[in-house]
Amino acid sequence: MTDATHNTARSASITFGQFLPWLVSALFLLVMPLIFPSNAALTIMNQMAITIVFALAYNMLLGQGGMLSFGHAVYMGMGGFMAMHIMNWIEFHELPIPLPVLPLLAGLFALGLAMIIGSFSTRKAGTVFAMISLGVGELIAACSVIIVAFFGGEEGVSGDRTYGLPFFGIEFIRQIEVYYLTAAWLMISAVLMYLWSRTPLGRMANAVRDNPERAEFLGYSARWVRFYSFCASGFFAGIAGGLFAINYEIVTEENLNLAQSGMILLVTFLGGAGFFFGPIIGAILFTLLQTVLSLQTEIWQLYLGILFVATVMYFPGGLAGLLMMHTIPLRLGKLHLLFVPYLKMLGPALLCVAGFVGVFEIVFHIRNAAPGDTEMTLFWITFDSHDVLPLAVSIIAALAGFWLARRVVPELSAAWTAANTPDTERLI
Amino acid sequence: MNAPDAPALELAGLRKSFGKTEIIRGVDLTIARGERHAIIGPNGAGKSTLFNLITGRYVPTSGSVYLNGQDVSGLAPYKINRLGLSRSFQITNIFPRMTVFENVRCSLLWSKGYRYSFWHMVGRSRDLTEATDAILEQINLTARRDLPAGVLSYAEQRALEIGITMAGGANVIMLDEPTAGMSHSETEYIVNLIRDVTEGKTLVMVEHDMSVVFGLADRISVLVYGEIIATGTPEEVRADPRVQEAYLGAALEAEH
Amino acid sequence: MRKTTRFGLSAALALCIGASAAFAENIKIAFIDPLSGPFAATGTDGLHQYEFAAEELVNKKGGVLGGKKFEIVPFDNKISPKESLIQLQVAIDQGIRFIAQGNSSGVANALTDAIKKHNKRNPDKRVLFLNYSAVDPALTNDKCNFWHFRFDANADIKMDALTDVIAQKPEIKKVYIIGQDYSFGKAVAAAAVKFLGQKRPDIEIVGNELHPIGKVKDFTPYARKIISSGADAVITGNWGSDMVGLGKAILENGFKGPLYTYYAASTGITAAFGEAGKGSLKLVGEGQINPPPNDRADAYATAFKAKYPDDDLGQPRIANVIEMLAKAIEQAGTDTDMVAIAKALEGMEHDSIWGGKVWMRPQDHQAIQNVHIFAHTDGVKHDFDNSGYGLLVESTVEMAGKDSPTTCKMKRP
Amino acid sequence: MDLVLINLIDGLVTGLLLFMLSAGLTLIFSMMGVLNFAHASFYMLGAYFAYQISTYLGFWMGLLIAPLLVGVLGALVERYGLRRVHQYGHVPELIFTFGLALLIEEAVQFVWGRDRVPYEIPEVLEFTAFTVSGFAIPAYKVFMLFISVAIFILLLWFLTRTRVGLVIQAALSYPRTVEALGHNVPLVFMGVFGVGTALAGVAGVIAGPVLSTFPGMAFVLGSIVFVTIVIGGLGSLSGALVASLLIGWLTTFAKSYNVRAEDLLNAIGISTPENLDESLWRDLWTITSPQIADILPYILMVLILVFRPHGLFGKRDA
Repeated sequence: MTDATHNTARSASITFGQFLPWLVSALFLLVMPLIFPSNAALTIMNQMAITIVFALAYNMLLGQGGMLSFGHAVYMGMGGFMAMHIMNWIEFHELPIPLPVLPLLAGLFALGLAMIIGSFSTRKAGTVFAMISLGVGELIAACSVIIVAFFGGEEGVSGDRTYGLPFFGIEFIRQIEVYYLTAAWLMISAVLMYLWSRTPLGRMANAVRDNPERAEFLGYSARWVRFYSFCASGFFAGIAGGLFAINYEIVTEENLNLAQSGMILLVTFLGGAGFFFGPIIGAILFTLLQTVLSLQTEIWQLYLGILFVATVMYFPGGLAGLLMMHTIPLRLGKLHLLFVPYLKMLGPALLCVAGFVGVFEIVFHIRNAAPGDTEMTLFWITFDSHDVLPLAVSIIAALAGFWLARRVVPELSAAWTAANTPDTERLI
Repeated sequence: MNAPDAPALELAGLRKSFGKTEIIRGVDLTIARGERHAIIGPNGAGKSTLFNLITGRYVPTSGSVYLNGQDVSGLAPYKINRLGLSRSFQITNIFPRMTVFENVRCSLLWSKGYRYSFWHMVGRSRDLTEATDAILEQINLTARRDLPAGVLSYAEQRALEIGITMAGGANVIMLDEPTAGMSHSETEYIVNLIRDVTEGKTLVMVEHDMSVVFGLADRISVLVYGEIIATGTPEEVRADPRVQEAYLGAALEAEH
Repeated sequence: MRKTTRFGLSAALALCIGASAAFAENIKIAFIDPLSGPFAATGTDGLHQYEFAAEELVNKKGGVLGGKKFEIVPFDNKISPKESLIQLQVAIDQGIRFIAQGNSSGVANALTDAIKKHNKRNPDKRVLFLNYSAVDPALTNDKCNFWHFRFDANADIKMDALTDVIAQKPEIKKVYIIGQDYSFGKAVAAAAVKFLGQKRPDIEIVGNELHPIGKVKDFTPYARKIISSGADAVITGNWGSDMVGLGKAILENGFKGPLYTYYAASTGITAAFGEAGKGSLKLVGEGQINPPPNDRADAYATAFKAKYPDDDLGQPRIANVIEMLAKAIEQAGTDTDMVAIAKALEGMEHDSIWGGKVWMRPQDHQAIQNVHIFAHTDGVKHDFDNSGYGLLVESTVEMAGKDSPTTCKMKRP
Repeated sequence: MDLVLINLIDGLVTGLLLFMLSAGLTLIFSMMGVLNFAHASFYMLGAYFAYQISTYLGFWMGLLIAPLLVGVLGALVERYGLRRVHQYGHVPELIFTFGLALLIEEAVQFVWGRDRVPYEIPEVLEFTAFTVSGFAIPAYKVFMLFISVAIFILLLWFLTRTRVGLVIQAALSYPRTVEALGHNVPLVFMGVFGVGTALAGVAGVIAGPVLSTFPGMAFVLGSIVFVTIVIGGLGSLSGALVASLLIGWLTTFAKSYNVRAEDLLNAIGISTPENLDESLWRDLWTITSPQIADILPYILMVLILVFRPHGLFGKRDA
């Protein structure tokens, strides 16, 4: 990249602007374990990191390539299985392969698989691609219980990451060591995937997503562009699988079944498929919901389902899209116009959500708790779930919140329009 | 292999059927290098189908298409494009979610030799950036450089489309109704643009607006019911009684 | 976005710390099983049985070690091995040293492996694994380890007992074996073939097959095949909806002989079979509830039903887990030295509330106990699913599998 | 070989049941270009609604009312959900129906719990209709057959004899022309979605008692319905029928006969390796047809999509 030095001032500043978030992220990853040193926190953060890598890989398809896959867990899972087998082989044959390169090998294996599957599945985008991915996903998931030699049946394959051979004195016994390994791979993968999106192929993936036909008339075969994106996505998914194997030291059928594939679609879409950092938000949010919300309520999946459907219907850009909607007001320096309406909206919206949560939780408690056990705690208030009052309060809160929120809508949308239009008043 | 003396485009006995209906019924046409050629004809004559046959969107039922002397019939569009033919579309066909700059840059990538590269950074190539900016300058969209293409006005989008079409440096440019749906001033602007950017290149266009056709084209072919009934200079075609009978008279009347 | 992370994580951690600070005196048992998703019913049932047993059998009697109470801390593993390992880590971080799990041998395999590694890597924070339900024979054979104790009879032992009973029925001449296509289904089939071959070589095995787990919509074709094979009895290790689907299809299409099962009871299955299952449906398992073996068991079952009318005592061994653990802690005189507690559990002989003895075989940490063949019938004292139907002991094999071989090479610390 | 006849009957029942689902899905896809991922969820709702109604009014009222409720719900989903998402394009539409499937499953668990519900065959039909060489055919199976055929004829009549039917037919072959005909397209869309989901509802009502009514029933059937219409050819009703029957018979026969992979491989001249236990491919040799019966449709679908992307009878690409 010798011509980098010849860049205009403008693109140089972009380069620094682009560099800064990565630096901050890296520092952030370094510091996190100092703030949350417990093993459980490290485990959760590892889980987040793995989900981020997987979601970013998935978004190379969905967001950047416009390909909807219902079976992408296959590549992560297969990478994980391979990593597990390699781990065991290394231990058995005492091969001099250090643990940190394992994700790379897993990625390469997934890449090989993606090349085979992609050779026929990427011929068409859209529904055909989605259906083939579904079919292949189901097939491999079904095989995983039949072909025990590779998949180990429903018990999966397990191994021991501490197979000797310390890597610069690190044996990966402690969780913190695994955390830094995972974090390092997260940074490497994320940077590579970001850079990928800046390459000619990455740009053409966007072009093919938007308008495959036009791309064809620019000299690019839409199919080959899709194929390369697909392979790259498979590779990074495989890396996520390798990291999974190192973290949990076990890989099972659940790593490649349809539920897992659906999960990553949900994560990516919730975060926002349209932006590079969308899946990162999605992965963090989802892992938190999964680990924290599921401790709080049994019906967390119901909330997740509602959240997902609402996102598809009202915020197809996901959370990232929601955030990025504010760049225009920010650029116009009019973000402050939105503060007051947002605050006004916040109260009723929270009231409405809390009301609905109350209704759901109370009804669920009445139906599922042990008889006689009528005491329940919600929002730090303990009350009798069979009493009419709490239910009535919840319903009223939900309806009132909804009604109040509706009343703020005109003001909010007016403010939104104002914040998005450049100043003209001064001219008058 | 490019034969240096071969015509830019040659159609020989080209036919296309959809089911039982034959839309193109044996078209023979030779277009010389550097020529500006217009194809006109009444609605449903098969102009767009002919376009799609030449550019590889459809596979001909029989007959051949030669680009610079090379048989390209039945090749995929991207292969035909790589051999030096580029086209625009009747309905604006750009990448609406990408910026204007990126639209043009994408259309430069293949011809600049980047192919399916994933080891170059597009932002790092000064050559690419400069070439892109030069084209933006040429199509007068420099001011819109960083806007998403989808938010441009209709005329701007058409200009962008023409920019994308010629950016790759193809020597045969095919434009499908470049001025469709435009006001008079917009049309004038686009016609001038086309004249500028296709300087020294072979241009083939389908157009309804007769003032555009007669203003731009060196030669005109008239397509009626899947056959070419006349080819010649604007004057020849205008004078051809068959053309007047079949098409031109009615069209000219409608025009004024 | 980063603020969110920190806030969320600190909330999660505050929660954990809060939970552990509140009951510092209690001996906590992490219950890691599905509490949401399709298997939540089974998991919740188990949780209630644990909570009831801890309260009834330990806490009401003054606890252990002079007043320490048992506390069951539920963790939802969504029946996923991965999620189980996360929850295990959370539980260990909270200072919990006893892990109870039962649903799915896949999860049990993951946990026993993880616990083995954890105990090796963290000798100061060792934990014990109380497996109350996962019956994959491997757990007490090739994959056995010092920290794992199984309180249910494993699949082989159950089959041993079941074939003892079949051997005494001369009218059974043809047997059909069918199961889900995974390790447990295969283990059941292999054991059935082995034991029938030993005990009744004259019995013809007219079918031995596996079907995809959880994927079969309509079992009619299987039922047709089974009936046309002329089988006198069917053996299956199916559970959940595969059990209901297979059983109902077989009975609906005219099968009259006995249908020997492992898991055809409770969590809706008993209700689903109802009258149709009477006379045919049999189940092999431990823990005699009907007829009640003694007044204590009767009272225990009645009290459980009074507290949890929608749940069943589907896993009576949970009472043994709690009682034996309490005993071991008393004997060891500590609730933190896992080696001492494990040594106390090893070889322990315990008089079960359900009658008979439970012996924790030291060679492989497999509980040896009476195994019964139950009949699905009505008119029992303690029914399942409030359906009027329940399990009645038909025959009993005393201390089943007492001398069964094991490949376990126990490594003791 | 008496098993053949009985399998033909069993397979027919399965196939026709599948057709009731795939017909609705095909109609919806043809009209709106949306592959409704949540289609099987409406089938599940049919079963649950019917169960709930049957506890108050008996089975027959359930059969009558539940599909109507499902249809109305489907129409509402189209009106207030899908139509909104439509503007974002096809991929978000597919994702929306996927999310809907998740949500419906969760909602069903919330309302009816996680266990199966005791939705049973009505007592009137609990007898053996007839026996074919020793195999009992339950009366309920005959009833299912009867309902499926009746629905099929009704659908045929609707499509060929009514005005709306003709519009829909036109849409099947020429998706873009309907709008040009000046019909109230949004209303037709809503109607088709309603009818399609109501058909799924009927299937749920009559299948619930035999295939058991539990929250996982949609998931078990869902992707198979997809596979059916992809194999048959997207947008082709006759294709959906053929594919449904094909899958019905294929899975039934595969389950009924123990075809071993080893025998097949030996038959084509590959001999069994000596040390099977040590071979990496050992599992391939021991596969039997019942083991893979329910994944055969997926294999078929992938093959079809690779070699004939528009399916058996389809005219359009998926």
